[in-house]
Order: sequence, then structure tokens, then C-alpha cells
Amino acid sequence: MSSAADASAPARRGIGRALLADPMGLAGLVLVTIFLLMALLAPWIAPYDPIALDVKAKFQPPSAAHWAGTDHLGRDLLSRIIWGARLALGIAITSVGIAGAIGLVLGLIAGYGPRWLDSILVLVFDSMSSLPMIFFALAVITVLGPGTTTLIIVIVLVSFPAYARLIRTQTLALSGADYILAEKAMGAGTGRIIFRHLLPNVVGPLVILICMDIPVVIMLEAGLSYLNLGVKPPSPSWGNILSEGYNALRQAPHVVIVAGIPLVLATLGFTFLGEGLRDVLDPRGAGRRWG
Amino acid sequence: MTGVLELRNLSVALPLGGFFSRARLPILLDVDLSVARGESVALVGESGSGKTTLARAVMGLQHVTGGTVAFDGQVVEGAAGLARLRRDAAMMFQDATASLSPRLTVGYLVTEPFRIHGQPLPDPEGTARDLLAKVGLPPAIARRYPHELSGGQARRVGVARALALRPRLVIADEPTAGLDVSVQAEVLNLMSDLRAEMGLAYLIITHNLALVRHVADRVVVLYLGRIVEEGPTAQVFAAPAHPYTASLIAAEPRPDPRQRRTDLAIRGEVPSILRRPSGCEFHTRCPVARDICRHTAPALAPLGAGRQARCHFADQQQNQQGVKHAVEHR
Amino acid sequence: MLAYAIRRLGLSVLILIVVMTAMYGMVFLVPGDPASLALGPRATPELKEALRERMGLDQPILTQILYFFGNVLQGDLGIDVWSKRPVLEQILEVFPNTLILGVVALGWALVMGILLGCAAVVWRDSWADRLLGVLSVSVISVPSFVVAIYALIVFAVWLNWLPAIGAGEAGDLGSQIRALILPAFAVGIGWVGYLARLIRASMLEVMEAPHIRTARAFGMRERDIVFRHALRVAIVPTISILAVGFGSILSSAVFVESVFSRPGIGTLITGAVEKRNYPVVMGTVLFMTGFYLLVVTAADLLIARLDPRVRDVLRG
Amino acid sequence: MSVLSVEDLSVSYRIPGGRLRAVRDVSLSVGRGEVLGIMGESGCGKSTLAAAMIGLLPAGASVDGGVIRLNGADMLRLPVDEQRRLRGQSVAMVFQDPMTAFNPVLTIGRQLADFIGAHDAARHNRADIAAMLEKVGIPDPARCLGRYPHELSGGMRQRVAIAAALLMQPDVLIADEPTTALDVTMEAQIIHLLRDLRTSFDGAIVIVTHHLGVIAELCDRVAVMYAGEVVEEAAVDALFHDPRHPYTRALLSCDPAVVQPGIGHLPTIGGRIPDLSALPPGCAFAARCAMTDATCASPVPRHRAAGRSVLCHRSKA
Repeated sequence: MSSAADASAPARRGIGRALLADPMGLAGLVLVTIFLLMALLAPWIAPYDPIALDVKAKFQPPSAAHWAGTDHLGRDLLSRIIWGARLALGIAITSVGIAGAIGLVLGLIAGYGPRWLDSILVLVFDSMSSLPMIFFALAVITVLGPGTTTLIIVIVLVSFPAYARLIRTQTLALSGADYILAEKAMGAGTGRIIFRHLLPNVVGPLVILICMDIPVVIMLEAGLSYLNLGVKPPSPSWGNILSEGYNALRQAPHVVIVAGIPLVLATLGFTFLGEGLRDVLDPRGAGRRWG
Repeated sequence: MTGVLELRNLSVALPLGGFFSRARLPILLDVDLSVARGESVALVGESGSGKTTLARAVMGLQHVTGGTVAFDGQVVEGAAGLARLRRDAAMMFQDATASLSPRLTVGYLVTEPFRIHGQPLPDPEGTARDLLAKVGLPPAIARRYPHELSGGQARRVGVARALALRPRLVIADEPTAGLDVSVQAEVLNLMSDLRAEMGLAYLIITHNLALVRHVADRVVVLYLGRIVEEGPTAQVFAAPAHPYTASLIAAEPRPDPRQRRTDLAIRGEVPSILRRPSGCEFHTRCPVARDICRHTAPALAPLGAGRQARCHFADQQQNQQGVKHAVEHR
Repeated sequence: MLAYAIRRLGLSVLILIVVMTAMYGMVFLVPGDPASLALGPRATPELKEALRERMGLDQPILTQILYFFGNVLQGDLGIDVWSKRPVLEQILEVFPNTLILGVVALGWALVMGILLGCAAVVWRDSWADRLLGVLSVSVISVPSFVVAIYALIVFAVWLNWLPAIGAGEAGDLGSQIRALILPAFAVGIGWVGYLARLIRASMLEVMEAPHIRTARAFGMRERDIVFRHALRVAIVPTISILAVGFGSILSSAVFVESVFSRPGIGTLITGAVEKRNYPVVMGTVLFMTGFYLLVVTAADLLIARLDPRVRDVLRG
Repeated sequence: MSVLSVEDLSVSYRIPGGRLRAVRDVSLSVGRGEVLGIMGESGCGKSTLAAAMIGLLPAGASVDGGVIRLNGADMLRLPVDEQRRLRGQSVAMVFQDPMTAFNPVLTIGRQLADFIGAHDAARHNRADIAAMLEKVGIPDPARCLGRYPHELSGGMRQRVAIAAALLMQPDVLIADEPTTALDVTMEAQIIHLLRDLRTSFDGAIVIVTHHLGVIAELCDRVAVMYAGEVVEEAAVDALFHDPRHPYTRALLSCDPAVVQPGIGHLPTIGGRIPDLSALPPGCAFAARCAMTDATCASPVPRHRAAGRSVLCHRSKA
């Protein structure tokens, strides 16, 4: 079915090109690609085993053998950072992916479903997002105990209400739109309206929000690991490296400095990419935003 | 005689908000209206008269609080009834561009009615081309997206889509809103051609009286959600029975500097539906209102020859002249 | 107006109750009872039993929840299982530190953010505007605790200008201020960028509005248009974002307090989480949520005061 | 003596890959006590022309040439601050959409006071403002001043807008589609109000609209615009009863309000306006004109006669 009449694909031609033309978007794309490659290829590109001890070589500053130096147990910091990318992106992408899916479904139900269900769901979303994120996360960790699974659950729980709210608001706004009324007036069923007419118009903002959320999630993972409430050592989470380095701040400041860099670059990369995507996908407000 | 569309005591009231409040705000009150096969009826009123609500209520887009909608002699009930209505009746929206789903091509959009109602569509491209040709658009338009169309083109795509399944009734909400005079004439001609060709009935919702004169066989005037006058177009324009209708006709600016009005047709504004006036709801603006109008609400009374009006003095021929006089030459 | 305030607060309380019930429920839904989780695997059954009784875990769950809320209403957030001190007392002891940190961080961010945002509007589309744009996006995304650690290395360890840890000596205002500088910098920096963006975006949006064109058509000075007409409209969305953002300021504070070993709500709760000190965790979460809801409600009321349209919608 | 005159004005917009020539060599003038109508369909340049007259061209638009004289002074070459001083004081404007023309968070009174205060703080007199509101038919002026824009109906807001424009007793009042956003009965009232004003207001009025009825009801003289040019200018009676330019004739014949009912098809103008960034040489209307011949591809002469001008090869003034 390649006929013109069936060309239902949205006008997406040139999104990639537009992104490349925007310096901020391009920088974001490059950084994100680098981190994704690091995450995917960690076993092959990391020069050392990230958890192999070499106590004799502890706290070595950056050198030819250890480009980023070693930590208090003599582990190679570069290898730990590369494996850390895998951990950080793995957790971030898994959890926002799950949260995005939950948010999309619940948001559509709330926005397009019966009013009473909407009222209940909104109360749930509001209650969850009315908690300051960190306290909610800490409460959940207290109950479930720290660890990677807990971390993912925490991130899903703290992020999905915002996604669901976004989708609900969008759906609600669109369900009053003339073209949705027009579809209904032609007799289009709920399934057709949701999947063909609502979904393509609400996922764009969700993708942007998720992309903008990834740095927040990476930060949350690193932060909680830094507080020893996230990924358990000796896993090479960037937060763990920071926390271990913090304990030897005066002795070997290079550990903390080096461990902070990927965190800064990864969050920058995803934020820039999100900004770029937003300007490309939603060009109306582009002049008003920076970029 | 049963018309293609019959509304009986149709009422719409909106909840007034407030979680526990059961109060409702009446928008449409006991509207009786019928459209015969092949007939073109215009529904006229200012903003707040409930005319768009009526269109939406007919198509099942607005919850009806009372009365019935019958299509082709059958009361529309349940999902099956609604589906049948939506297949055999079509709606054109006021904002033609906004009524087209933004991420789909024109080609898909005009053939969508076939897909919705499971009608055979062996050659979507050809069908799209035929439909577009019928409304005077080149086939290349099929590959465009709604935002790439001009106002007139979007309007034509709306017509094409409305006609896809050869409906018996088309409800057109302000079919020429936002169009230039020259384009407006093209759309009106297209609509009248298609009516002759396909035997369509139209329910045209508009505030543009000049348009009504050209396209409608019969005109229905709404004021604050009630019908205040109804009758054949020529007769209503020649001798309006309700002072509101007379005022509307007189208010329309005439494109002739030699016929300038030196008086004001109507004073005051449409009252808020939150505070409906007592008695005859038009008495606050009526140039010929009397005491009785302030406390007794008139009924919609037949005047013969298919005409009705909701005015205490409508049937008094003398008075009718008086109204006309008062409005035109105060 | 008053009716709206009461309704708004009522909803907040309802949300708070829902939240607390859900949290309480969660504790019981997970496998393993809180007492043995808190004491670890090596605890004797007698010890566990004693703790369970002290935490009220031997009662039916509904009784426990009602009991909990009953106590909360009387201002009793429970007793710390370890130190045996009332939870509320501990919270009130450290809360001022966190509050000061949050307010100072938000304050300097607000001043800088509005200045930079307005500067960007004035220099719109120049290189300065672009530079401010990239900088704002950059500082928004950089994690506050990384900023905290870097600032600590540079200003406390290498340069030795400012203290590295603590909240300063009690009663010594100078030392307290010195101890506040780095944490407030780290917590606020992201918000400088965020607010600058926000102010710029909403100002530009307002400046395109037809009523600004009207003001121009009547010959008003551009300066008067910006400060007398546009800012009044643009500030409304900023206030609501600011209130919601106070929550994320608190989140940053938790991490930053930990970096600077600064006594506060953050250090209190992270310590309690590690030790699975339920009463302290629950009490702190409840307290902070309540405080946060108060801030958000206050902001909503302020918006209703500033925007007559909102006011009327609420009245109607 | 004309209060406002436009001489050979051209305005264009910067667009990707070129310039869109929205107004081309327009010359018009309007005198005290006179009402000039500028009529045309969307895209004819009438709103751009109105914006240029008050010195508020949108971003991306620039004046390519010509002069705008207000009381003899060349507005375009005045310093920015002088230009600003003229706005509101010497030339005032009423906009199309009364819904968005006022600041939503300030009271009507505060806004009107700010408008006056921009020129002359001394005239900042509540009683004067109230008197002006009364004059435009606002029932309870003192109360209206304390209200917010959203608390007034569209018709009321348009009355306030007119009052605001008249407060400084300007020499020229420009109304851009003043009735388009209103219902018929409100439109009639605003037309009536504007016409009533002529007895007390001695300045010039410029009405910009696409609505033939509004022009016929209000104006003394009319300029018809097409594709950025004034194609015909004439006294209102002459224009409606003896139109000379083929476009004017076609436009007048299309209006459903003039066509006798029951004649079947309404007349139309085939085709579209040309691309303003790639205009053909010669007449811009030639492609849609019924009387086109070979000469139409060459530069078009402007025929002038008493009180009349026509831009056409084939029709004379």
C-alpha cells in the first residue's frame, strides 16, 4: 500500500537533518552517541576489568597505563567509568521506558476515558507528584532496601505521574479539537481515534519530556549511589566512584574530578539533545526558546 | 411526511461545574426542527444562540438532556443507530483546517469514511482522486498535509470528505467562515451543484444572512437556545414575523452607499444565558415590547404557510408592519 | 476567595492522607516485617518482638494507620526507634538549616535568573542572548551534587577560602553565612539557568501578544510596556513553576547537605534510610510533604490574586 | 488639506529565499472630517499598510521606499521616540480582535490611564475618561473603569477600544477590521457609533476591511487593494455604482448580499492572487481578468480623473 492515499506517516522528513543543523542539537547527538557506544561496547573497549583489585597501584594519578588513574583499591578508573556508562544508561533507559509506557497508557485512559476514572487517576497522579521527589524515593528505598531493582522501581514511580499527566493534558486538549470531533461525526470508533488520531499527536511531547528526563534520572541514580542508597558496590556506578573518591578527597582529588566529568557530559548531552528535538518537533515556540 | 432529519423537543443543558453540584445551564430548549429530503434549511443566530451546540447534538457529539433525534424516520438510539446516522449524514466544521487530522495526508483523510464504515475501497488512490476532482481540486493535493492547504482548499477537502459516502444530509457549520468573498462564492456554488447532483439535504448553520438568502429553502432563527421564528426563506426575509428576525435583517450592512441606514436596528446585547430575562426573552432588546412581554413568555405559534413565530404580536398583521417600521425607521 | 483557599487546602490535606496511607500500606505489602528488616538477620526473636511491640506492629494494620493519623493530628510524628527521641523534635532541630539553604539558594537564583532572563530579552537574537541560552541549558542539566563536590575541592580544599563541612558555629552568624555560601551556590546554580529561560520565554511570548501591540499603538514607552504591562502577565506562570520547583530545590539540598556534611533534613533522612529507621523516615516524609503542599497552595493563592481571570474562574 | 498622506509607499517582508512585496507604490491621502475605506481580500496588503501608517510594522517587514506624511511631517524619517509620541496622540488605532486587545491582568481604567500617561500625565483625569466612555455608549462608565477586560463583552470592549483611541483627540483614527470579530447586531451598533462620531470628531478616519457592507455604510472614499497595489480609488457612490477596474467589478458582483436570490450560481473570480515574492511583469490581476489582452503584460498605467484613479490598461477612470 504505497499509494498517496495511504501515506499516513507524519511529515517527519528531515528531522535528522534539522537536528544536525542546530549546533546544540548536534552537540547533544554527538555526546549521547558517544555514551551509548561506551555503554554498548564496554566489555571490548574498557582497558581493564572494572572490579579487579590492585592494591599496590592505589590512588595513582592519570598516567599512560591508567588514563584516568586508579581508585583506593587500585581499580582502573577509566574502565569503571566506561562500565558505569553501561550501568547509568541501562538503568535510565529501562526505567524511563517502563515509566513512559505506563504514563502513556494511564494518560490516555484518564484523558479519553470516563470522567470518574479520570478524577481518580488525576488524584493518584497529583498525590504522587505532590511529594517532593527525593523524599518519595527515599521512602521507597527504606521499604524495599537499596539495590538496582529498587532504583528502577523508584525511578518508574517518581517519573510516570508526570508522563501520565502530560499525556492526559494533551489528550484532553485534543479530544475537544475539531478534527477529533470531525472523526467522531464520521463515526470513527474509539480505537481508530486513539491510535490513528490521538497517539501520533501526543507522543511527540512525551518523547521530548522523556529525553529531558534522562539526565534527571542519571543524576538520581548517581546521587542515590553516592549516598550508598543506590547501586551496591563494587558495581562501577558513577555515584559509587564519586562516593569512594569523596572519602579520599584530600589524598587523591583526581578520583572525584574524573568521576564527575562523565556525569556532567552525559546530562549535558541528553539535555542538549532534548532541547534540539523539541525545537525540531515543535517549531512553533522555537524562536522563543534558546537554541 | 417524515423528513430526513426530525428533532423533537431537543434540549441540551451543560453541568455548571462543581463536583457535587447538579445544577445545569440550559443551552437548547425544546427545539423542534425538521429537514425534508433534498431540502436546505438554514439555522440562524448570533453567538450564544446555541446553533453550534444543536449541530453537535444532532451528530451525537454533545450529550442531549431531553428530546429525540430521528434520522430517516427512525429515532437515533444506541451505538448502531449512531453509526448509521454518522454514515448517512456528514458534518462540515466551521474551521475546516482544524477539522483535518494534522498528521495524515489529504488522500487518506478523504477516503477515511470508507475505512471507518468498512466500505469497500479497492483503489484508495483512485477514489481519493475522484473525490478531489468532484470538489475541483487537482490530484496532487492528495499528498499534502492539512497545514499545507489554503483556507478555500481545506474547505473543499472538508466537502469532499463529507460527500465520500454519498450522505443524504450534510450539516454545515458556518461553511464560509473566514473565506474571502470570491472564494466564498465558489464554495457556495460547489455546495449547490452537489446538492442538485446528489439530492442532498443541508442543515446550514450560520450568522451570515446574505448567505442564507442564497442557499436556504427554509430558515430557522434561534435566540438564547429557543426557536423564535421559522418559515420559507423568501417570506421570512420579505416580512419577518418576529422583531428579532426583523432586527437581524435590518442590522446586516448593505453594500450600497445609497441605502445607508440612518437609525440603529437593535440596541443592547444578547443577554447572558446565566441570567435569562423573564417573560419573552427578547423583551430587553425589543423595540416594540409591551407590558405583557416582560412577564409572560410567548409560545411558538403557527402563522400559516409553514411559518411560526414566538411573539405575542406575531399574528397581528398590523403589528407586524409596526415592528418592521419601528426597526427600520426609528 | 476564602472558599477557594479552603477548597485548595482541603485537597492538599486529602492528598497528604492518600500519600501517607499508601506509604503505610507499602510497608506492609513488601515481604519481611519492618522489625526484622531494621534489626538485620542476626537479631534474636525476643529482640524482634520487643521492637515490633514498640513500633506497634502487633496491632491490626487499620488500627495502626488510624493510630498514626491520630498521633499526627496531635503533632506527634512518633518516636525514633534507635535514639528514643520524638521524631518531630529531631526534624524541628535541623529543619531551619534546610529551609535557610533552600530559601537562600532560591533567592539568589531568582535574582540572577530574572536579571539574565530580562537581559536576554533586551539583547534578543544577539550573540550574548545565544551565549546566555547555551549557558542556561548547561547549568540546568549539571547535577547539583557534582557542582557541590567540585566547588568543595576548589574553594574549600585547594583555595581554603570557605569551610568544607558543617553549618557553622551556633550563635556565630559569620561562620554560619560562610558555611552557607557553597551549598547555596550548588543548589541554586541550576535554577539560575532554569529561571532565566523561563522568564525569557514567557516575556517573549507576552511581548508578541496583541495587547502589547495596543500599548505600542498608544505610544507607550517600551520600558513602561515591559515593566508595567508585560511583566505582570509573564510573572504568573513563573510563580507556579517556582513553587513546584521548591520540591526539586529540596531534592538538591538532600544531596548537597550530604556532600558538605551539613546538618539538615537531608542528612537526617538519609541516615534514617540507611538504618531503616521507619518512624524517622515516615515522619520526615510527612513533614516535608506537608510543608511542600503548603508552599504550593500559597503560590496558587498568590496566582489567583495576580490574575483576575483565574480569580473569576475559581469564583464561578 | 490632507492630514495623513502616503506617497509611493512600498513594504516587503523578508522570507526564506527572497522578499514578499506586500505593499507596492501605494499613494493615498485622507483629510479632516473624511472617512477613507481601504478594501481588499486577504493577502492584498491592507493590514500591512495600516500597520505602516501607525509605524508598527511587524518583525521582518521593512519599508522599501516612499513617504508617510502626518500633518506634513515625514513620519518614517522621524527619530524613534518622536514616532512613538505621535502614536496615540496624533494617530490612533482600533484593532480587529477586541478579545485580546487589552492586557488581561490590568483594569480598563489603569490601561486607559497608562495610554494617556504615555503622553501627558496631566490629562490623567478619571472624569474625562469616564465622559469619553459614556460618549461611546458604555452604560456605567465609572464601574467599567474598575473592571478587567474579560468581564466585558466583545461589543463593549470594542467600544472601550474606540473610546481609548479618541481620548487623546488624534488627527487620524485607523480602524483595522473593527467589526469583523463581532455579531451582526453588535456590528450594526459599532458602525452606528463610528458614524455618530463624525459629528464630534474632526479628524480623519481610515477604515480597513474586507467587508463591502461596512465600507458602503461608513466611508466617503474607497481605495480597493489587490496584490499590494491600489487598483482603484473613488468616491464611495461612484465605486459601488460605477466601478471601473475589472477586479472591483468582479469583487462587487461576488458578494451574496448584492446578488438577487434565486439566480442559481453566484458569480466568482477564478484563479488565485499571484505569488507576491515572484510577481509577473505588468498587471497582477491579468491572470484572473476577463478582459485581458496582450498589453496587460506591460507596466500598467494609472488613469486619473476627477476624484478617481484606476490602475488598468483597458479601463479608463
